Amino acid sequence: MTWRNKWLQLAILAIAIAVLPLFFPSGYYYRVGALIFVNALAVVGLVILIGYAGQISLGHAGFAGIGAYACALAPEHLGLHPALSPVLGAVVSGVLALLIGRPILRLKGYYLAVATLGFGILVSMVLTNERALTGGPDGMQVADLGLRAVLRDLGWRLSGGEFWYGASGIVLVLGAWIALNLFDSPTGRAMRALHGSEVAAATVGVDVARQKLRAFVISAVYASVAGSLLALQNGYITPDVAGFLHSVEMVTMAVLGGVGSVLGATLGAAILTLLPQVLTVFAEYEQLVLGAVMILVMIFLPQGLLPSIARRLRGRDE
Amino acid sequence: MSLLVVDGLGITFGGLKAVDDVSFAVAPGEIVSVIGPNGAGKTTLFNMISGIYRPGRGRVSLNGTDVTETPPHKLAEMGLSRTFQNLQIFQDMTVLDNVLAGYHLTERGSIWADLLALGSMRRRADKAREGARGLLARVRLDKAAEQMAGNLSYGALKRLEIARALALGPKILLLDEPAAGCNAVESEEIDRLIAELAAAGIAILLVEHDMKMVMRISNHIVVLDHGEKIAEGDPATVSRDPQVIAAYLGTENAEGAHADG
Amino acid sequence: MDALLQFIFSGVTVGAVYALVALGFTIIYNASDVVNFAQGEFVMLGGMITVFAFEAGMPLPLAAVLAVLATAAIGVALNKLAIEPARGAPVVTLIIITIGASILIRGAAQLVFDKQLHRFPAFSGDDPIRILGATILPQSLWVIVGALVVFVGLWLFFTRTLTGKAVLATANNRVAAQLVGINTAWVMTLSFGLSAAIGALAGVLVTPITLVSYDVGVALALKGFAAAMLGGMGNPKGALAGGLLLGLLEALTAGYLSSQYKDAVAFIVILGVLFAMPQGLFGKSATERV
Amino acid sequence: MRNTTASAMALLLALPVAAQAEIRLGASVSATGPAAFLGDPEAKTIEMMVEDINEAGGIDGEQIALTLYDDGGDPNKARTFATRLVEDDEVVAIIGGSTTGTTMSILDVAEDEGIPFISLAGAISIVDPVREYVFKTPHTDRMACEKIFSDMQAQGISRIGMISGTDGFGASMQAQCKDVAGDQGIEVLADETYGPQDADTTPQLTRIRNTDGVQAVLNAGFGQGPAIVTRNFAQLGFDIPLYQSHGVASNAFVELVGPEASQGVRLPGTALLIGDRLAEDDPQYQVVNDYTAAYRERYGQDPSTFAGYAHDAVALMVDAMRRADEIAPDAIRDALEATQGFVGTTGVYTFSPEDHLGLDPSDFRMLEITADGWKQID
Repeated sequence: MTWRNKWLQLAILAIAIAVLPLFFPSGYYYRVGALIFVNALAVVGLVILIGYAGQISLGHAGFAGIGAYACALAPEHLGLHPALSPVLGAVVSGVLALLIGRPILRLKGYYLAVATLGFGILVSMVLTNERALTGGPDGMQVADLGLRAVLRDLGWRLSGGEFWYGASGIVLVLGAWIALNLFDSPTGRAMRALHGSEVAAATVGVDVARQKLRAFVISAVYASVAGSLLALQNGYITPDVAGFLHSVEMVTMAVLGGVGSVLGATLGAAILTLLPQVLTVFAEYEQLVLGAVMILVMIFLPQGLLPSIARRLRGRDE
Repeated sequence: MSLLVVDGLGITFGGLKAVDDVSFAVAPGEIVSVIGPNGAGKTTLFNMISGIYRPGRGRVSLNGTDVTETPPHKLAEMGLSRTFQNLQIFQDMTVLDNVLAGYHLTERGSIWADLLALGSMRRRADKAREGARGLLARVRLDKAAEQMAGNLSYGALKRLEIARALALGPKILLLDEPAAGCNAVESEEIDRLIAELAAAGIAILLVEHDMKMVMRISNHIVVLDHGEKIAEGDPATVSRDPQVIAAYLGTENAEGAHADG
Repeated sequence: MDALLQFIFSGVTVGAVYALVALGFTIIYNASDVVNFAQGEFVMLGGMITVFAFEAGMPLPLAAVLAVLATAAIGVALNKLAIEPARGAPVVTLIIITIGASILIRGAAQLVFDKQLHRFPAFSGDDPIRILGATILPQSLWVIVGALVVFVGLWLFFTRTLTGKAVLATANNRVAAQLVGINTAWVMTLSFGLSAAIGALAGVLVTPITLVSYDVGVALALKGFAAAMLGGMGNPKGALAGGLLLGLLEALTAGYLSSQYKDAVAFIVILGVLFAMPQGLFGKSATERV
Repeated sequence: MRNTTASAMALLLALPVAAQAEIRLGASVSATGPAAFLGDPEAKTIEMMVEDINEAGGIDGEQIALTLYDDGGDPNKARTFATRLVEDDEVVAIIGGSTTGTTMSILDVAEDEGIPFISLAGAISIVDPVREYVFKTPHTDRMACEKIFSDMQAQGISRIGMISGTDGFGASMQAQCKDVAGDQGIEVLADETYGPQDADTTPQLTRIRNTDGVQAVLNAGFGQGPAIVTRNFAQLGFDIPLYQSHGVASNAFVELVGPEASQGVRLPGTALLIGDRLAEDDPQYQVVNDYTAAYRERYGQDPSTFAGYAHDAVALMVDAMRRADEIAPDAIRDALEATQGFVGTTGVYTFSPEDHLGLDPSDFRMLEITADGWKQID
């Protein structure tokens, strides 16, 4: 039961983020860490959608794409400060999720999967085709956030890697805190209830369509913010961020780590982000290994890594 | 005055009349039972009343309001609550959370408060938790509060469903075979619980195969066969009705059979 | 007029490719409610194995037969190793498993074969057939006839044969199927083998037109999946209609509106259809039992 | 398989050498993924050349320790690998970026950290504006357009239809060609696109055919798209010329399309394609044929134009290292910028502070596919 405890989970996460840099041999590890946090943030959003509310999406990279391109486009075309662009992206993603969520979420199972997939493909298609605006498949530059310079003026010198490690880490902890709040709140319970039985949830007064929509919108905002962080961090963005493969990667991270658990999501994101880094010498075998890992985890640890491990540990205690 | 009025309700599945022209009424504090052989359409009737199926004909009114096309969650707001014959438990939630979900209507509030764990959310949730623990004690599940619901025994799950249904403070409660699969002791407890609820003014609509229980606690009995109402009245009248006897003798056995379409 | 006819030829050719992939989805879905996202990889394997066997000196028909048999064996292995052990898992889990399988097969293909594009000669040459000013390649006819033959075969299989009915019964109610004496494990093996074989056959037929490389599976599976959902998953009629409709939509959009957004129009139509008919065009609507 | 063993070997070999003096060279290419078509031969070339140079004694006695990563065509991964090369592997120079997207990710890191970087991607935005540490070896797509359009002018063609892939290569070239068309008196009357994995393009080509006044068709793209376009072009029986881009300049293209459908197709290519037909006094004769022979011997196939870009990048980098005052990023960068008249497979490079590409359209050769192979027509 302990792993469900909100503060324990947050403490583990925060301490890990704070302490790990002590063991980093080079600046490269900050970059990998920051990537893990950004991915984990998007995956935490999917935990809310898939783990809490039991709905699937194969198109969430579309929202990441909106968040990313908001950061690329808003400062240039709307004169918005780069620091506010993620907010704009989140609002656009949230509103879009609200609009398409209502009809889409009536669908179930594979039909929901194909509808969300279609949405994601449409977003990446627009980003790819509207070359005049988005730079097309070659992508476009993203203005610097400027926050690093502010910190420097305050006498705090950080390398790009260190800054983004810290910034993404803080946003991830914040995102995890919100997700954990939601878990043990009336809304979270309503979402989990409809996951268990839509009919029973409805008979206790849960507006099933509304709660599904809420989960969809919230997870869209998570994906959007993650996309924004990625764009700002990379300073350059291509439509790949909104692609089908990115959507699949996000769902895989969520399911691999444990779709009901925020810490599990972070673990899943860490594993899938690290895999290509660890396998560089055997880059040709990367896909082979990734595919095998996905199949094996789903067969032997169907709850995902963390919950399955936690269950096993608990079993030993009892 | 009647709380729930069912008037000429009917539904057809693939050309087959599952329920046809059924009417009756339930008043506050009254226990009305619906009985009939397997496949008589009892659960289908429940599903229509609770808004899960859309009736083909007839109307349902609750407290004088027409609720025929009203979705289940709106009915819940109007004070209609139910349990399920084939158990619709939130398996991956704790026992306590299951009952808390039943408090959804009273504990829900601003989504922002929920996301940010604001004090207002915690106050709402704490109040609900207090009530939920009380209900769990009432169905003797207080010790299992933190367990995963999926780990409970069948009888315990039946009681958990009743607790969850009570959590929303219903004016009318639809119970679909609450005693099925329960041993004699558990049966008796449920029996007592239902009587208590009715005494507190809640209208009870019951589907049950345990005829002894039905005859003992019901104020009024509606008998269905092949989707049609064949008799209605107080227990004594109904049990003497030749049509009812024929309907039951025509099937294998009145008691003991639990599966229902 | 000849332009319209040309668009239709193109749409039907491409649509038949999609339909062949979509038909492959049908059997596995019918037997087990699993949408196999590795179906595109079966198509790829059909093409790649034929190419390499052919280039190694095997006659083309023999190479094609080898490819279909080898792919069927891989399909059976996929069922035994990855699907059977996860029996009863929720949709998300099954999606991840079959996507994992597709990544795995792709990774293996890139090692065993190579990363280049390949093609083998069309069965009946490359001289276009002229009809009313429009042209169509003989290989397109092979693909279209192939899709129709597979469709009719499947239709007969599901409606006329005991085994086909056993497959449907297994999908409907596994326990009941076992009770009436259906060997459900055998049905699953059969359906994966058959699906893989149909996928491979699709690969053999389309490679002279679309070319093949280790990574063509994803795009084909996506379109095939979309076509199958458009028509209504599990229904061979839906797969055929969905595939042809998708192909025609793309061709007509490219021809009359904008080639830039032809895929977009296709997906918008799919979304529209699903909103109006959540079970697809030919899908059965299911009443939830409570 | 062989590729991996080679890199694993290189890694194992590099370890004992690490104690001695060594030059750390980094590379990140798209050896797998959607751009594997580009990156795979590039990776092979880089590995082969580094090994050959080391066997021949390295650079002034120092061995090159190559660290090569596969970014799978993902700009995000490319940036991570670039960071890793700079921060963790501590390389003095980077080669790579098979696509414009991955290049843009790498160049940011290279610029920040002051590491010389030679890109293998086409877009003009990589070197325009000039960035201090960033160079590139391929012609820009703009040059390809100019080359094609001047051939069209010579043929008296002024009104064309374009059909382009929606991938990075096709979309970028489509934009550049439309941009320069006016300057060379070319009018683009029809402008069609196709998806990189499309099975048929006859609707788009039919639209072009039904556009009045089109005198030639230009296809911007690489991978399977142009092969399908060319086959559809033949199927529809066009009687006007078809121009392809440098993106398909390889023998594999002719094989995919088939000898009949590919005949008459014109495209701007590099000397690499016609190595056996070059005059012996051609400045590129030696380098092209040496490289082709080595690649063929090792991998059993012909190197593609893209592989040639990687060849030139390694050769330029090594040349600069030999001339540099010391093996340090800034010294190598300065030496690179001072490169004069360096003969590669793609062309003859002359870098300057204002020009980090160092080629011009004349380094392209206009080629036509004939019954007996490639023929230079200018």
